[in-house]
Amino acid sequence: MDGIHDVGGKQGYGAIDVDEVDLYKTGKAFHHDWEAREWGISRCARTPDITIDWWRHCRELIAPVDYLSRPYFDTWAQTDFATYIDGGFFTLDEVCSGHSNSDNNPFDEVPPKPMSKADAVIADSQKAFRFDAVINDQPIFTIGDRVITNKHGHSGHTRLPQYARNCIGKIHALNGAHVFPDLSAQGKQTHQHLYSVVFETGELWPDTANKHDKVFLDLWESYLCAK
Amino acid sequence: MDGIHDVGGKQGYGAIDVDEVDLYKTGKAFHHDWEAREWGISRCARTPDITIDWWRHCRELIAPVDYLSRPYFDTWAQTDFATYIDGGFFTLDEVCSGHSNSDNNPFDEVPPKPMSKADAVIADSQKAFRFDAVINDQPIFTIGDRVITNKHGHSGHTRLPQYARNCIGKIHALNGAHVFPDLSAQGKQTHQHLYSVVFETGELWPDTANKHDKVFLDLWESYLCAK
Amino acid sequence: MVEFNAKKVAEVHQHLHSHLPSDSALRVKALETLLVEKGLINPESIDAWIEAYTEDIGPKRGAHIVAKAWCDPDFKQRLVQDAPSAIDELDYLGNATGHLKVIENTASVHNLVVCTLCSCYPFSILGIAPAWYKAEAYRSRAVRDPRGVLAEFGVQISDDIEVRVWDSTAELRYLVLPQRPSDTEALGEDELASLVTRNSMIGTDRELVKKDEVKV
Amino acid sequence: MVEFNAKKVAEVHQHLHSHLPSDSALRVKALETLLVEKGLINPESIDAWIEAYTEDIGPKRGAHIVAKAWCDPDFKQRLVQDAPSAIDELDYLGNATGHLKVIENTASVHNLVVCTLCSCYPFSILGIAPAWYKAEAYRSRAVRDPRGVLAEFGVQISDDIEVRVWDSTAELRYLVLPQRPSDTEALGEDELASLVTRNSMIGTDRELVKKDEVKV
Repeated sequence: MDGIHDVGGKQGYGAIDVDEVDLYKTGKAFHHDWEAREWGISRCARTPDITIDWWRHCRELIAPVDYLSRPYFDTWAQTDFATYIDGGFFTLDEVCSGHSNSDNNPFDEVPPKPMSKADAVIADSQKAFRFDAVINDQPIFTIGDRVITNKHGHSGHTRLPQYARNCIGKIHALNGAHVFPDLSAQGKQTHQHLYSVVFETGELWPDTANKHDKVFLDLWESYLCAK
Repeated sequence: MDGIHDVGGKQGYGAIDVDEVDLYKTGKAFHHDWEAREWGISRCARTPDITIDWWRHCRELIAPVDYLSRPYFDTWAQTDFATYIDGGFFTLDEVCSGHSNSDNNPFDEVPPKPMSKADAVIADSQKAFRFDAVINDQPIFTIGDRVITNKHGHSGHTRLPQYARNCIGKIHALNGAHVFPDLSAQGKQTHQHLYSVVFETGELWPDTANKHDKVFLDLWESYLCAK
Repeated sequence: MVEFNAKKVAEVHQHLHSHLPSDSALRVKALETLLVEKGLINPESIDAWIEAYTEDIGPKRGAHIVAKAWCDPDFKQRLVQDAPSAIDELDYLGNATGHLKVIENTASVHNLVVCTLCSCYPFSILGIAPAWYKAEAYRSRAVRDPRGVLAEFGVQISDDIEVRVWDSTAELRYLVLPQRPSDTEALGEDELASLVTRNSMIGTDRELVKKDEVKV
Repeated sequence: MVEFNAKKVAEVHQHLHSHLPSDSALRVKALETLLVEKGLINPESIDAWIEAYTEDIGPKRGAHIVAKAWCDPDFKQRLVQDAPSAIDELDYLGNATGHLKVIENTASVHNLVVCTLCSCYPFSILGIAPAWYKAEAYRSRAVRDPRGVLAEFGVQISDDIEVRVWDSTAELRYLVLPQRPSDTEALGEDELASLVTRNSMIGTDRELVKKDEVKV
């Protein structure tokens, strides 16, 4: 999707807030309580069948002005609402009224038991998800191969940014076969070889000051052709 | 400039307000009085040395959220402020205070005389500006030639949209030599041959439904190479 | 003098974002006040331009051009070959029409006009552009999904009709010449002009109808 | 069940734009309320996760990894070769670090990490990302003008140093291993860890300094 989220190389976004306080140095992690709540919600909500790629795509589908102007974790909350509605957990009416209209618990089990901080720390370590798998196909490319990226994206979720399309790079590393996001965002789990590909900045931006600096992207096999 | 203004083909902007009333059918031209004032200001303000391309570039430089969320003529007003400040007519202090700090009239003449509606209608007919000129260079391309557009833009003002970069098209028409906007936006008046170039939609968007529909763009010679 | 300093202007926009009133009417009022105080503008002239674009200059000019082209084959030929000269015969040449092109719809071709990079529009013959024409939804989609855009406007285009989208990237401006509605041989120029919708001259309308017919 | 219906979700977002409260705190409160009423979440568990990411999980883990790599060449070798296993030795493997890569700064190479498409970040070792990392200004510029970005952070990179930008487009995550500050041979792991800034592990800081030195 050629959406507002694909900001790499786009111009006009102004200065970086380099003076932001490192909150962890002050014993905090969040600027606002509601950010902390949203983080906690995102960590412990049970959302079966949702893939990370579908969730990301739902965030990309937020209207451009909202995407750019609402705080980061606010867009997480909106994405959660959207995915819960799409998944049939909430109705739009319930969201508008702010309350559940039915006793229908989509789960058969009782509500989850409370976790302690220690439980959360352990649970976090169990979230070291892996996205790779052994597949029968051998990788097409090997380290050092010259490749060119696809010229076009498509209307769905994809992880080849616009700025790196139709660009020549070199295979820097093979990372095994990983879940392919374009299909995972449609609920279809397939795997493709994933490469780290290195591009000279001069290939990406001819008017750059240092043409031999490098940009590395992790790209799936179907994003690439031999060059 | 790969800015927020370059929206051709971008996705996620939602539905078109097709139910908007045709104001002229109701005897009006503007939704709001302030829009009418801004239009009138833009018609009769005297801004020597400003080129249309520089003004357009100043509008492109509005922060993305403002560009997308503020009403159209509001962004004209903001662009006017910016160009008057850049041109030395206003100071930022004057803009913030809302009043002129000095009696310094940048013009030697007296303030302009009032115009009547009839004067405005005549003045409008005198605004049929032409941007073409006879130049010594012959056009490189002729009707029917296959061309490929530049792969890259640059950080300044340019009129080759992102969606039509590195795409193959055909010369549809020659339009003489026109002021080159990329340099005009820097105050430098040069002319280049301007072509109408036709692209099949399948070349621009492979996933389009009707690949043989056409998109026409008016492009300057230095945006194009023979293919 | 103008500095053409883009970096400075980007910073100025940040200041304006913080210091201008948020209300659009107040912003424009502030602009007018400063221009008047500086002697750069006469407020009565602003009124005059508003009246000119409300009463005299607008899509009725475009509709007149279209109706005349339907009635007068010689005019139509001049219009398609050299639109600025042809509309100058009617005193309609003006702001943004110095390089006008007229593009003709036929039974097998439909034309649609957009400006993806800003909102270029042939002011002197169509007046002030509708808000949708200037909005990102139309500008982004017209070049990528013109048939979807047309469907949203209620215009169904069969597969055998070629859609041509004109992105106004230079100083050329485009006026669509819609097809004359059927069964209008008896009508005069003025009556015909009254059938021409603004959208049909941009390309977001296609089948014009006689006044007494109900559009389906 | 999940429909994976993008068109529907785009429309849902329009409804949410109109119907959700504008205030972020109220939005999140509404989400929590519904999840609790549906029995999908236990509010005490939310507290637990907040505490975990405030007190236990954060950049001090990353700093520990870096300091250990400086002190223990065998650990450093394992870290560069297979970062998930190496950090698992410290019980730091977790959310978003299942495919961690550690990229080493040298006298001739500087590394910078970004996620242009969203804001991917190695949560289990760096905690919550700073706001600038998630903002469009950083995400857009890091890949196009990394030296300009670094200069904005006060980091001057001489021309003979190669800048490498890592755009986290897949599930690989990146931790920059900064260079050990000079004159720190006498320091232990804990003291060394206290010198490691969060930004240095993202790449927006480069020259770390001993505590008693004033950074110019």
